[in-house]
Amino acid sequence: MGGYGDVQMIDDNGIRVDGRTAGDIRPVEIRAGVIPVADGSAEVIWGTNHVIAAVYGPMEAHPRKIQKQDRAVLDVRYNMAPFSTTDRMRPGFNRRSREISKVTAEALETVVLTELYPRSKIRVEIEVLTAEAGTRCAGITAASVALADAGIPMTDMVISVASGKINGIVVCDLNKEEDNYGEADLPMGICANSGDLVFLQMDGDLSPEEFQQAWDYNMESIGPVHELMIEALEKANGGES
Amino acid sequence: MGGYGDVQMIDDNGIRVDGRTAGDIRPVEIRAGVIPVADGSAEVIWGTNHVIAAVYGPMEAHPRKIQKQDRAVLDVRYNMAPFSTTDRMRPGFNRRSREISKVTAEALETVVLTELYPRSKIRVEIEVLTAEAGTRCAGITAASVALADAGIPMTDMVISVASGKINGIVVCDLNKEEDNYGEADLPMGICANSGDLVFLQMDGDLSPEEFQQAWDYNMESIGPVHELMIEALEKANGGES
Amino acid sequence: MGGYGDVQMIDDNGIRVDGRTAGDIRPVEIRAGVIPVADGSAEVIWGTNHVIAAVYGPMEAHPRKIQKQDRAVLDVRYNMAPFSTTDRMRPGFNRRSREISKVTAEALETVVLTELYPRSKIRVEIEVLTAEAGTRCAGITAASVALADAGIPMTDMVISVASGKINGIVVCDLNKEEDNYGEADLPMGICANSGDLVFLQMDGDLSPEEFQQAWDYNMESIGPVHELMIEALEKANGGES
Amino acid sequence: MAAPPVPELLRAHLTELAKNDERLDGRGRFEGREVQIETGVLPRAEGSARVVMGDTIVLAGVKFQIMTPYPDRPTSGGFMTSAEVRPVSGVHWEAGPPSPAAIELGRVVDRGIRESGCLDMSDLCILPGEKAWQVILDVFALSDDGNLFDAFATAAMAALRTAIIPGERFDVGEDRPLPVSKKPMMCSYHRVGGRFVYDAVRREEIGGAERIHITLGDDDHVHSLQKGLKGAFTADEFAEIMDHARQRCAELRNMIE
Amino acid sequence: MAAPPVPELLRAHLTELAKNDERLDGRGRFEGREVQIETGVLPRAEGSARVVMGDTIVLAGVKFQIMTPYPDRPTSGGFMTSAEVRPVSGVHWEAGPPSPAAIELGRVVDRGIRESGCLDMSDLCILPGEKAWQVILDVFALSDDGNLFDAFATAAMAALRTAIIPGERFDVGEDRPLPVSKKPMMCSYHRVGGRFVYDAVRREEIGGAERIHITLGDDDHVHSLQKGLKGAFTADEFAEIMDHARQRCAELRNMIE
Amino acid sequence: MAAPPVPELLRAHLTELAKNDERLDGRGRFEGREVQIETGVLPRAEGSARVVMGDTIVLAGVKFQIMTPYPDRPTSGGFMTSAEVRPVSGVHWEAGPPSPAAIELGRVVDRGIRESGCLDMSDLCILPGEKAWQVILDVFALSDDGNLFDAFATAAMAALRTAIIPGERFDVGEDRPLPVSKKPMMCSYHRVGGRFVYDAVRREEIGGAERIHITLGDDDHVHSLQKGLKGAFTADEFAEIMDHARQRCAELRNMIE
Repeated sequence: MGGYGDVQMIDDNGIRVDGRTAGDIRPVEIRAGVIPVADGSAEVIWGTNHVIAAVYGPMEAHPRKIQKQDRAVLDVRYNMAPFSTTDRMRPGFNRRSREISKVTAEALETVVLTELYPRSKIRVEIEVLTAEAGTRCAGITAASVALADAGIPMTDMVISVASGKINGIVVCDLNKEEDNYGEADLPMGICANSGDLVFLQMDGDLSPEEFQQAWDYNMESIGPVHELMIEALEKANGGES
Repeated sequence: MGGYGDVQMIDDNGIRVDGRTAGDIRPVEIRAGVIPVADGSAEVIWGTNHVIAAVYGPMEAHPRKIQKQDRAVLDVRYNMAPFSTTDRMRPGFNRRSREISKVTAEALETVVLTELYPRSKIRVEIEVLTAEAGTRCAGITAASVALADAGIPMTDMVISVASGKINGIVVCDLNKEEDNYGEADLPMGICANSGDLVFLQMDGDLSPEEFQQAWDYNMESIGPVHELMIEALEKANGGES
Repeated sequence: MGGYGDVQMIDDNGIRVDGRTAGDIRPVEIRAGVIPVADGSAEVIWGTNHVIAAVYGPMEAHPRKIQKQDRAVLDVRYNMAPFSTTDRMRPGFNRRSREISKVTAEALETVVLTELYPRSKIRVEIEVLTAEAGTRCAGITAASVALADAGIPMTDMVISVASGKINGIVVCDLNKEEDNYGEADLPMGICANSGDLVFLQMDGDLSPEEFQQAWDYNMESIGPVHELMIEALEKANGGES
Repeated sequence: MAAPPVPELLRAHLTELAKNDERLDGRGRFEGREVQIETGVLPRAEGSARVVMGDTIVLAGVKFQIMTPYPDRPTSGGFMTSAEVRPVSGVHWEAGPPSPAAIELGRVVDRGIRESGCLDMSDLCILPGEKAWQVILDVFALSDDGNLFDAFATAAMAALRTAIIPGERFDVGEDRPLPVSKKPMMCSYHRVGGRFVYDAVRREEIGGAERIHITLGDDDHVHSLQKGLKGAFTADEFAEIMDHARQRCAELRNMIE
Repeated sequence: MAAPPVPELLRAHLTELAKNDERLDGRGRFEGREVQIETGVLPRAEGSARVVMGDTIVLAGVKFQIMTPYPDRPTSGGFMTSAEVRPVSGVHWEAGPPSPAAIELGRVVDRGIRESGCLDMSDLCILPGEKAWQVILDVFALSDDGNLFDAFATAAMAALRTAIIPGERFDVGEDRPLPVSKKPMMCSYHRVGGRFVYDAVRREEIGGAERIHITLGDDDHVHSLQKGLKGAFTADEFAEIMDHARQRCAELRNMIE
Repeated sequence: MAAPPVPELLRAHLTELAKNDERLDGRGRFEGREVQIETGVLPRAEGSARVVMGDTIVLAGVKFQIMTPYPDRPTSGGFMTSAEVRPVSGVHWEAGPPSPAAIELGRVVDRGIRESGCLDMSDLCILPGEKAWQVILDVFALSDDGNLFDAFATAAMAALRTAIIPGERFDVGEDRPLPVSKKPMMCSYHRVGGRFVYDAVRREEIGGAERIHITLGDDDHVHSLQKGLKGAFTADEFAEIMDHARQRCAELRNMIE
């Protein structure tokens, strides 16, 4: 094991190309209140990933046909900026973005107390400024902070992280270089307090044992990220932002 | 006569490549009630053509701007499935489909008692699963059966069939191979009882005499198809489907 | 000066390729009431440019979300017909047309007494049938006449004309041949009576002195065009059209 | 412009008129409006015509592009008709992508020309398998007071028969006239007040029912038919309008170069 | 068709049923509807299948096109899945561009197949850097009474495993079967009345909450997961449905050639 | 965020302030907000800048692609500006295809750069007739508190003047700086409370009338003008703002590398 063609991404001591061990996530920075005109916002720098989330609302939902009588609608957009990737991303319709927007909205709807705001809309805008690997996870995490920064009541905070497999070894939080040779990707969105899952995707190839290892790495990673989220919110609300 | 370049589609005894004489239509099978979740449905197999029609409604028409105060709107869509043709059909906008949907709706509106359902909408979905030649005729015929299967009151049933010209000879109901060398196509939609026309198109080249012959072939063909329609409806309503 | 590569567009006596001097505009013809079914219309032939404007309304604005409670909306469309240019123009979305429509609407809104018609819409359709250079100016001028022909109250009439630079010399109203070698373009929309500006664009390269010269040429050109506009309206309302 | 007519009142009025075999503008059932045809009206088009029929005014422009022939027909050029009826031509035509009505208009005009065989596609070949002319016919409504179908079809034939293939501009030989071997002409009929009339004006269209479009070529050959809108007609009714179409198409044919 | 259910009443009814561990149609929590699979049903497709699960009926068709390989993978062909759920298949599916729900359907079915590695892309190469086969899988719903995901995934595998690469028609060698090395199968679970059930019908979907889609390959390897809709689940709940999926996917795998 | 202002009350308030020659945030008529410019902020772009003007924050990123030159200019590269103002940047910007306002923004920023001639298109040629660089400038709003035009134009110049042509990545020679020979700068003025002010904040835009955008290059040459929104202005008013623009553009020019 440990070889995929002639590219070895993990050395014999289990150290990855950027010096991490199998269960380590990349360095993470989180700031809240970064978009002055938004009702709430956050910036997540996760490795080289750079993601902004802004929240507007609750506001009246229109056109009226999108209104729900008993709750607020979460209108979530995930988008990659044209300069976020090595080859420029053309703006416009994109099936991948539509799907990520949908599953992100469904994850956040689970924790936002939408029933407090019938007939209204809460806009959540996620913009990827620089993409490495794991932008959907960084986006969900940033959106959680932005919703809290906007003062939207939530039952829990969602943290999202992905484990994967490379050179036949399960590792946590693949970076771009690893992802190019990756054999599986298991992103999960986990509630900080309850430990429940609100977001789950996976593709690739994982044996039952590998699957369990990847699952466990994700579960173990959320604690430190949750602390950074809370610090960012405290700092923003302490008026230092 | 009887030659078009070096391709002879009709032999000296007037027999066509598939064994039919000039006035014969292809074998036809009709079934009603084939889509369990629809309010009415039908399947028409006409030669190799395979067409499904489903009817939903009458239901409230929305958005409100499409409502008619004095009658129901017939919302008809004719579509060719991507796997219906030798070269895959790309899904999406298509001027030919739009035009066929329009003339089909206009033909059916003539016989449906739309004034019984003001402000409502009746959806008619025509899907071509396998296309040979004459799909618009098979679609109109299938839609008539599906409307009847849905219990929508009608003044008459519409049967549609097309005659054409090949090797300078007028023949009824061209198949794909003949259509590739066809010199004209005259599809008509005829009311089973009144004999009135509610659908008419034509393109190609027909002398006045040839035109009359093609017209007559169409008129003569509808009787047997009408019987199959009635049998299909009886079988479906008899609970045997 | 006077040379751009080996193409000399102005001779040593200051005479341009079509015989004009620097400050001359091209021959202009204006007719009102040319579209029988419109509420007001005009045709402007400006050199080889051929532009039609039609006005419909005031009418109820719908969908309701485009209504303004205190005034009429001016719904202006500038379009180049497919046969208006040497290479056929493909119909459909076009950023240039959208921008010209927007600035044209904003120019005309300034003089139309839109507050007389709350919640209504006035449609202004500008169609370029033959394009030379300066179609946006011809379009604004034609729309002014069409609005007057429709009896829409206005505080003033807008005349639009463009000056430019070629071979380093500032000249008024570039034709197509000149425009191909043009170094700047300054289109302005000027109110006939007040002299105020309601439309202004510019691109290219003009020194401060050149800019002033171009500005002055435009200001001096509007008088004669205004007279043609008035004559056209008088002729149309005199029943001679 | 008059206030938009209330269809029900208009329908009743048209039925009343029909009882006395009259029409809104005093014409007979099968009497067409005066037709004016002018060619060469669009300097940027290689062929063009303006047709005026009462208050209906349309333009047709022919342009040429160089195309790569389709693999299965290496020596054939192409022909395409585009009818986007823009909102300039009437309060009832709205902006946006082509409506189903505009799509039908373009396709019916196109079929009448294409199916008559009046354009010899192999004559449009420049270099087999590599280059051929594509003829693009743009029909354009300026003022729609009814019967755009016939106005478009007439303008189209007038524009095509005066079009010049611009070989020199594209550097592929000399300019030469586009060969158009036949003159297919269209006649349209609307059911108004219960019976079919020829060349309906807009208010007859609004208050009428189904319409039938007939394109006939030389020797009365039928090249295209289209029934539009809700309504049923009998074989006898069709025979009557077909008779009139034969006579009227011949008259129109003589008005074209 | 029954009147569209009022979600709140339906939700209460489903909760009541769940208390007694019952379902709307009498099935057990993890009991699937009978599955009928028929292949070769679409004469114009190079591979096809119809799958019937209760009142849910779907088709899958496989077509081939010739593509130019991407510059960075000159010896690889391509695979594409298209799921446009058309309005024929239910009153709740509307016309227009693919809805987010249809996009998700297509992408989840696609990933289960693609990520299992069952299609060897290098086997689809015809001429390195110049020509390769693109496999296009169209899944098409005829009647949606719930669980289109599993119906599509099953039909897709049945169609792919009987598909013939049409070398002769494209003049690039002989016809030969498309090699499909594995059989990834999908099982879907919906939270209904508080607990997860397998193979929900449409009314369970309407009155339910989140859903989980699991695609497992040979040897129980996981190839694709997707959680959809609002809702949270625990690790224990997931373990329970994963256990069932392992057993059920094996059963389904045996129903495919 | 404050509640959305009622335009009429806001308009009255702005008029009142104008009487005393005051502004909402205490600035003078022709006083701009502090401008912060940071370059190299986007690691995936070949040139980038962030500009902060009060609560307005924008990004500009420069990317390169290889294009085939247009047949009539075989030795020229290309330049394209894209401004899709996404809904992240303010409650008033909605999702969907670019609005007319966003189209105008992109086109005005583009013209100021393009028409100044600061980019030498022939320098972008790689192989005449075959390959040339296309420069793509994406301007991106993060927070719109007014005057996106100037923020975009400033960020664009800062990004372009630090951009590196990525020859090595595309295997067409060495990396080298994009040559940008001039520094066209934009100043924008809004009519607020009856008179023109420089660098309006969002609430001044909402309660104001027309706006004028002036792009000046080295030696005060005029490269681009644009008047936007309903409103009329006099020649004298224009002369006054042109005077200020000359001075302010020179100041901004000095802030850029």
